[in-house]
Amino acid sequence: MEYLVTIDEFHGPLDLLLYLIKEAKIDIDRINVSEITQQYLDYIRAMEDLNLEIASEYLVMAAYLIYIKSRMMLPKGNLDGEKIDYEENPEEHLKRRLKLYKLFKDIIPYFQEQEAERENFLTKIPSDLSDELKIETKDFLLQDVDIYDLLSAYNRVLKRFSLHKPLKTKIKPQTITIDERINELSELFRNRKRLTFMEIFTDNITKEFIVVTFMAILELTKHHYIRLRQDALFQDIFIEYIEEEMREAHG
Amino acid sequence: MDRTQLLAALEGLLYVAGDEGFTKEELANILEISSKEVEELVEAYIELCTDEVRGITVINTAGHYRMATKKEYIDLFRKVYTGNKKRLSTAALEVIAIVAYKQPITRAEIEDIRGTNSENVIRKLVAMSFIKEVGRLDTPGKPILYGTTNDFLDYFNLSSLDELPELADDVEKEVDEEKDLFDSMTKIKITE
Amino acid sequence: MDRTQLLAALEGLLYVAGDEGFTKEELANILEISSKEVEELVEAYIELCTDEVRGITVINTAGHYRMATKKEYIDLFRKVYTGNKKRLSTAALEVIAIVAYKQPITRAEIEDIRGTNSENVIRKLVAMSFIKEVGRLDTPGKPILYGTTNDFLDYFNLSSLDELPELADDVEKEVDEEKDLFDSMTKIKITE
Repeated sequence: MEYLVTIDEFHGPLDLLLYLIKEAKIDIDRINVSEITQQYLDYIRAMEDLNLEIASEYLVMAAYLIYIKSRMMLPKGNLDGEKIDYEENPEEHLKRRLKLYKLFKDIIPYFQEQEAERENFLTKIPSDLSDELKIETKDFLLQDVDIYDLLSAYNRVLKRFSLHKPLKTKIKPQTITIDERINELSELFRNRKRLTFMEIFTDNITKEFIVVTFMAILELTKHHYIRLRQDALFQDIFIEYIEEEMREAHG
Repeated sequence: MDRTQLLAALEGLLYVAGDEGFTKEELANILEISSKEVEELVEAYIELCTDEVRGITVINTAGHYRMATKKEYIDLFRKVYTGNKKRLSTAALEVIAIVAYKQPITRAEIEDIRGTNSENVIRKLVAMSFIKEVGRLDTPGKPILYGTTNDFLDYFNLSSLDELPELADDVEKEVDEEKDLFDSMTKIKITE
Repeated sequence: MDRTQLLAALEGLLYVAGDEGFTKEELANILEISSKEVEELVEAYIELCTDEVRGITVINTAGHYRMATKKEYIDLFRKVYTGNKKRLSTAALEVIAIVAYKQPITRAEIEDIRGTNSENVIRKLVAMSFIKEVGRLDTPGKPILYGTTNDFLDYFNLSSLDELPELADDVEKEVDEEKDLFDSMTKIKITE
């Protein structure tokens, strides 16, 4: 029999024992403590041979297993004297500890499923309505909160942060065509007949966006949809929308 | 407000509250209807959200109704919101499970069940606000008693602790019955 | 995606984005449709929201589409806040928590961490003297650096900032240092 494991794969001696029992494919109720003890000790010895640090709790368990084993080898009643009548036999005690521990180990997949399930539902940060509702500063007082509410608030924010962080990096600069830009500009002129050159460059300006906008302006000028005007050198350039009925005259 | 307005008001309220959500009682208070009616109203709203044209729904975690995106489009939303990929470690889940079922519980009791030192895991879970001090045991040293928090319920998509599945009950019953004995055994171990 | 799916996806996306919203270009990119189609889609969504049973709609401000509660239901929130003051403090608590743990910190950094505009909340917290200006950052615009005050310590019953509960990351860092001992372990082979 050969197995490849490391001590940090286990969360303590009970975990290691459960692993050995599972490997041996037997019920906790039916384990032969002598056999399990041997495997457990082999494991610990191999660790020692490799000069690995073993948490003392693993050694305590080893001693306990040896105690159970030796006790079983002696004629009943001799080791504990009269105590045996009312005190649980250590082998049974160990089995029960294993069963109790296994109860929680077995429920872990449920928690993992629930953890994954919750991640399917995204929620948003609460909206700030303090402006709309004109809430007074004095009403802004905190009530019944303690330092752990503060910690919880911090954790909530952290969780949200990791939710939002990639947003900016994930979005590639949008490529925009001249036609699309012409449409956008036409939309703009529907509401305002006169705009300055700077006003049509809104947020997220990229070099590409400027070039496309420039081409769109030239295109619109060419077709007499707009007129460009600059009163003096380095002054604002005005873009004026030409009303439909006026276009004929220019055309 | 009539039914239509109540549904609209509910949607408006849940939108603003976002991840904070509202309890049944809070909604009853705001909308001036009974808790029972709130329940029915939320049910009706969730029913409306089953329409394929809708991308949101309402979940109930930690006793709070929270508006949330629908599961069906999570892959698309993940393109923008990658979320918290970090899952809890097995050790952390072991401790969480023990606290969830055995609360209030001391560190010594947790370590007894796990058979291993659990100080760091407990510290981490307290720092993540999944468990917290809920009192002290009246024994020498006044050990801290731990219990789960609302953040725990929300993280595991639970509306309340009642939703936890039962542990394999035959073993637990046995364990409970013999708990006194178990306790006396561990005490002996400690004094050794 | 077909039209129905696009509408549902749009609703989910706009919900999660909340007050931040999305630009037409961002939505076009995520949904893999043209800006023109996004416009039409949003129009169609707004049309759906005109149904009286709906309490939310979409507004377009500063080039961003944002989901918002219909005006007629905003007033309900007055009741939320007068009925339960604790609720009002969520945003405040978040900002105080960030300042407490990350001070000195600028408004931009706070907003980056919270993922939302926090000017209002910061202003109110300064007025309440929970936080205050503790210096200026030596970068263009010389942004204000915020820190917590003695009133903050008093309020939370702390004698100093050292008493703040530790954060999960700090526990992890410390435990990782210990864990290095274990990580150096090689796989061992046990042969019988």
